[in-house]
Amino acid sequence: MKRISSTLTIAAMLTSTAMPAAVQAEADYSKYGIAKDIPGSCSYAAIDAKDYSGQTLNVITHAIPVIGEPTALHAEQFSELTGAEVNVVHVPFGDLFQRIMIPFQSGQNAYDVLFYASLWIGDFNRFLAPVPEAYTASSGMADVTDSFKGVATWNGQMIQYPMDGDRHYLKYRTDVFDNPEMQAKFKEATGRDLAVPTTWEEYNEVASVFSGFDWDGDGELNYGSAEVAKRDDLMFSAFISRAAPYAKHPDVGGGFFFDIETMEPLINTPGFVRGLELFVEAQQAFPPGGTNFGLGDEIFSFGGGQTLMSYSWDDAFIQAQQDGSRIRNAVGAAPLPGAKQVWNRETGEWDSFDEPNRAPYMTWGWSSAVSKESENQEMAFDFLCFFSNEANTFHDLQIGRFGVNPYRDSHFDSAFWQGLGWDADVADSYVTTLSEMEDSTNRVYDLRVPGVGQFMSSMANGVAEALAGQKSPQEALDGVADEWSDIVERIGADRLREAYANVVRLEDNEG
Amino acid sequence: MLSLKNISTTHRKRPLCNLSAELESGKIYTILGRTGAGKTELLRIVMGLDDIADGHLELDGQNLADRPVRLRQMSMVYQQFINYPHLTVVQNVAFPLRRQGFSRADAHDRAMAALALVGLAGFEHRMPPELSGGQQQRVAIARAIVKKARILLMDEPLANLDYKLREKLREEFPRLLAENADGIILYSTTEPAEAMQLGHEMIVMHEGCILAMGAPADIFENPATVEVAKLVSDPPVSICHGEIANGQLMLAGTALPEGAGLVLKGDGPIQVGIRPDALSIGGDMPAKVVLAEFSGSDTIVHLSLEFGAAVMLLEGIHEFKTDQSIQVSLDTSTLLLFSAEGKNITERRSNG
Amino acid sequence: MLKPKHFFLLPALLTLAAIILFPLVFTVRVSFSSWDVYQAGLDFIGGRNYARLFEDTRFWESLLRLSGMSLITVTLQYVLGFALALAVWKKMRGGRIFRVLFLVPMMTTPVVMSVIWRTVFHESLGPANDLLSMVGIGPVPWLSSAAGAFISVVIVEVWQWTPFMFLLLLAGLVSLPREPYLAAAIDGASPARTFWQVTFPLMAPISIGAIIIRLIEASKIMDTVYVMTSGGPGTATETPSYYIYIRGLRDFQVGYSAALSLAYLVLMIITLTIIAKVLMRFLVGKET
Amino acid sequence: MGRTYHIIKYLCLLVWTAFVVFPFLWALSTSFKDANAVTSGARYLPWVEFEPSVQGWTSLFASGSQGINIVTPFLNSASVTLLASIVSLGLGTLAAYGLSRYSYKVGFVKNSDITFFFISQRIMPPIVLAIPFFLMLKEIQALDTIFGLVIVYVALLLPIAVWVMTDFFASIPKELDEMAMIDGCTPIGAFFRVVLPNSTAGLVVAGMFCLIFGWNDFFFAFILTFTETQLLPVAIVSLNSSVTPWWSLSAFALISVTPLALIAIVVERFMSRGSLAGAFR
Repeated sequence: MKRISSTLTIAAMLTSTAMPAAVQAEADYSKYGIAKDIPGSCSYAAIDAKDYSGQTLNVITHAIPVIGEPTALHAEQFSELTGAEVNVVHVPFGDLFQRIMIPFQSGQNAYDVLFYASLWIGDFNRFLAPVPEAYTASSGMADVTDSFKGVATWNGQMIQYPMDGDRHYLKYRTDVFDNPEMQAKFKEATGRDLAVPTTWEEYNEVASVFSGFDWDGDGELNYGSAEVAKRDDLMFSAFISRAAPYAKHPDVGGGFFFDIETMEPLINTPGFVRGLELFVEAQQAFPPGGTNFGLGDEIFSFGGGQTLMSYSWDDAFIQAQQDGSRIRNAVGAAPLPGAKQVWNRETGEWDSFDEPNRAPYMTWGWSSAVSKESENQEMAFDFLCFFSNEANTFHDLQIGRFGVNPYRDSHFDSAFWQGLGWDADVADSYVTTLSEMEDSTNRVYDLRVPGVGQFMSSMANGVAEALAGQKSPQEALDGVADEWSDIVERIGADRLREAYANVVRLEDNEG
Repeated sequence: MLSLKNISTTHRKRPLCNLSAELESGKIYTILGRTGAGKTELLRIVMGLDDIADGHLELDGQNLADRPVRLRQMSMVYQQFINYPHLTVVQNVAFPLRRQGFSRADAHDRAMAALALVGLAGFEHRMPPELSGGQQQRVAIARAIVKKARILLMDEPLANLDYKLREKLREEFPRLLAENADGIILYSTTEPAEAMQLGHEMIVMHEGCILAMGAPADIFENPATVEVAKLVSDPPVSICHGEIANGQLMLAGTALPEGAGLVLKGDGPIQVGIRPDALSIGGDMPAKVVLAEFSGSDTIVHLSLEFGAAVMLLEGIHEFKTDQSIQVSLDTSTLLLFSAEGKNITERRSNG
Repeated sequence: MLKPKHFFLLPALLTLAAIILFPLVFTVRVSFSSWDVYQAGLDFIGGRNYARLFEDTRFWESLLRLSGMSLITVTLQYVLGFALALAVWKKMRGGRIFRVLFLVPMMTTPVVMSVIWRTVFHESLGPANDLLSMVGIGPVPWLSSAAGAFISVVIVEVWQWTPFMFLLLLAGLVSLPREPYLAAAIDGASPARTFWQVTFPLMAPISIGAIIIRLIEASKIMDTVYVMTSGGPGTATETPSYYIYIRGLRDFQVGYSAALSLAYLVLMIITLTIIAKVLMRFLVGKET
Repeated sequence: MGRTYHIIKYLCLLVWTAFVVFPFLWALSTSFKDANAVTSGARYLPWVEFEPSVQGWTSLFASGSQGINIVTPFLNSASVTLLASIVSLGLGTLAAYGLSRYSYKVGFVKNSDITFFFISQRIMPPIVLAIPFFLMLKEIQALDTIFGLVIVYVALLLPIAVWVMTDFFASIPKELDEMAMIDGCTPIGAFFRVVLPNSTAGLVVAGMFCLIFGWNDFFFAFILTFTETQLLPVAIVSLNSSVTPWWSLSAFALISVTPLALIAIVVERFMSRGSLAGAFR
């Protein structure tokens, strides 16, 4: 929770001398921690020129620090610059959805600005104000990658304001992979050369070899893989990453989770089952308690040097690369492992691939939007625009705990990351991995439909049951498929199909 | 005058049945009965604490039914020592006076006088829980009499005190109650001696009903029924079954010697009441000691006689062993005779 | 005119009714609607939500789990609370400090302490496994195995609420009459005998009250599960209230969760009434 | 035997004490750590095992985005809890007195049923009522206000007050209030002049329970406020992000727990005197 209690007085002080001060201070916004103001429609100078005194902006955002801290930071700056009172409320992820949804459904105008997970667009789109022309045409927006613009768009209209880029990719310890001793050890154990895994089978194999002994010599045991496996804590995304290459056939369109024609769930098809089998198998290489790891645990486990590999959002990688980290510059990034056997649901057969099939998961990430009910939409969009102005974004990208990750083409610049003290090969692997995902044509997106929460929590429950050994993977996913059918029936197949079409368009590269 | 007309209640534990009585001002009425006889319940309905299901309660001809407790001009002393724990002794006693509208100073003075009367001068600033049981009850009594209530109700006020204190306070009662001499005093007790000693009139209650009402001596001498006989004597009158045959009183087949001039009419079964002091040591009746207990300076001996069980009261301390065989004698002059149904049929020849 | 007996009861009764009536009636109404994330409104779908509920094994399993969990935690709390109360009942050196410390956990916010406990049980970074490894045990899969998670939740519940039992039982012990103990001492009864024949029976009424209240509160167990395990692993620690929360607020199936809630409420009221009656007969040997 | 018994008893008490204080000590230790100290395994002693840092504590009072500003939620929590406790205690005490002294009967509903109605409010899991309460408060425009929370908290706390006070009044002999009426008080006067002044112990216990359950409630505070009226538990949980600042969170937790922990001292004092006796039965 964060209330900017002193802002009014500060803002009043500023605005009383506003005009002269604005001119005078033009050159120097460095007190806000940015390197320099970058000109643009929402630059410090531009926002400084606006006066919103006496108006109030209510903002709901994630808990501190991920997204929550930059929200509070920029809210305070915005308040100082414009004289507006900005109230920010921080909510843990698990409850963010309902905290936004309850007021929406009851018509209570609780928040002007919302920061939330982009996959909820299917539920929220009816309550969001479209991003006005002036902002979609801004220089900052022009630089946002196509895929993140796509994520922000619903039925052809941009209704989310991109301020973060997210994807899952593989992180690994280069110091281990490059270590001849470790290579020999791996060879001895498996008869193969140690290499960055290109399939999930390989991933599991590498992970299990490097699990349970102290390979970095710090006196603590090390393990193979840290994964988000705690039910109700984003585990569904980990599972999608693992299952995607087996279930997303590059030549088969028309839906990943559902067959868009029939809205039949595909979640218990062999591709997903295979992904789950491997997920279950991978548990043996988890650190103690690893099956109950939430995202935070995963970040600290890999970022703290406990585990060899991990995959999910940028956070663990950035954590590892933080100034003062014990494993700084001993990490590398790579695309998510793929699969050599891919289920083709049209033919009902497994297809073999020589080069592993990759299906990058364009995981949901943080997004922002303005409520349709808001009485201060202009100010709200100004705030979001200011939040994501170039100067602020470069600042936020540098601080791992902020959770703001590359989403503009200009962010895929190795030099920028090297400027933060990253080794060149680390920065290169990072930038390459990220930008290549943008170019993939076999991408998987989240199920951005109404009731996504129900679908994902049902899936997470099934996966959790399989991980805990309560059910076999096939049984567990059959159960999920049944529940999904029920949900489809309850919400309505047509309504879902209409929403799901937005996703399929992106996946089939038609958007 | 307080009159009860056919009052009954449906109280869960002790329903009262059809009570009628007229109580006059300036008199002390003692209510005698065992625990659970309905004494407390009677006081509570008079006080207005419990509702009457049927019947009338009138004070000086006015119906009391709708008059709230606080307007009934009554006061009460409970068996438990009820005082206000958060008030000092003198505040306790002044409390009812203040409610009656006396000024603070006036109430204080009267309360001090009442405290002096009950012998608690000097204790006025103590808190009730700091006092002994006897002292606490004295505070309660002072508070009850200081109001000069129209009716003063005392519900076994001595029951929770030990023997010594009980005796002492009982001796003071006539003096204390004189304070309320104009009012009606209702005093309930389980002890026959207390009831007889204090009461101008005695009301005997049993199982929710009034069995007898009248001068204590009359009731004692001539109890109307077996139950009354048992109740008004402590230790109780022993009841044995016998018969009258040929003008003789037979107990367990043995004819009792003629004495004291009892009129014995009609043949048939009969109940014989033997007062505890009618039996004495020495004589020709064989008896077996069942139990001997001491009560103050007396000895109460439970005996098993040929014709049944009986209690013997002996002055002074006597040692007996259980099952000891002794010889006793029976003074027939105080025997009570009851019909098989329990009605008193004792008749003494006037020259006897 | 307002009668005194109404003056006392009515303000609270009416206040509570005013506050609770709308939500309750509303919940009943919602349970017959399909209110969910997309359709926010009071349509009427008959008893469909209730029909669904009967086939929802996850709900019934969670109820079963809850009965086990609350039985275990409340029993432990009662036994430990009683033992602690007996231990510090009589005057002793340091008694005050012990008593104050033993009370502290119940004063703390469950949701906050659960966060702390989660770090304690962290399997590789937390102190629980670290300390156990010093005596050669472990690592214990506290939160990642079904049994471990269940035990962790029980430990935290016991930590948090044993003080409640302790407080009630100690307050009861302090106020016990002295006479029966004198009698027992004269009879030369052993301490164990004195406990079973004097203390325990005298404490029966207060024990029942404490157990019932704890059962009521324990049935709602939510904060601990919410923070520590999210009902996992699998569904190993999922309780009805957490499940209703998942359905109602995570999945936003408002209609269905209302049906679940009402079913839960009715079941709980019946169960608790029966338990109260049984305890009453068992411990006091009389009817309620 | 006496001696061994004593040693064993003290040992057991010490073990339990260790169990009780352990999470607090752990939180205290954590509050002085930084990210490296947290991620490098279990560390206990500052200076010895890790280099202490005070950022956890300073962040609570610092202004700016990292400052969590503990003061406002603290005051909010205090106002809501106190107001709701006072209202609940007032209404609950009156109702409990009525229930313990009079018999009510409406149709088949009797005293025990009314008492059960009060207590049964506690059986309901809070989620059940979250959305209806939201709509209700919206209707009276009390969302995100202290007033709105107080309304809801009264529903939560009233049952507790009624429960404790009913038990307490059962332990006060009814002859006491009868005496007051005999001495000239109205029934209501008897309650205020005589019964209430002798109910301190019960009021303390009931008040304490109201404070505990009010202060520690998380769920309603969470759903029914937006930005203006944040309460402490909600503020703490808002630190529970995927990259949790454990140091701030631990320091925050310790601060939020302190005021009520002090109540334990008061309660102990009352308890030792035996004056809580009647409060539970």
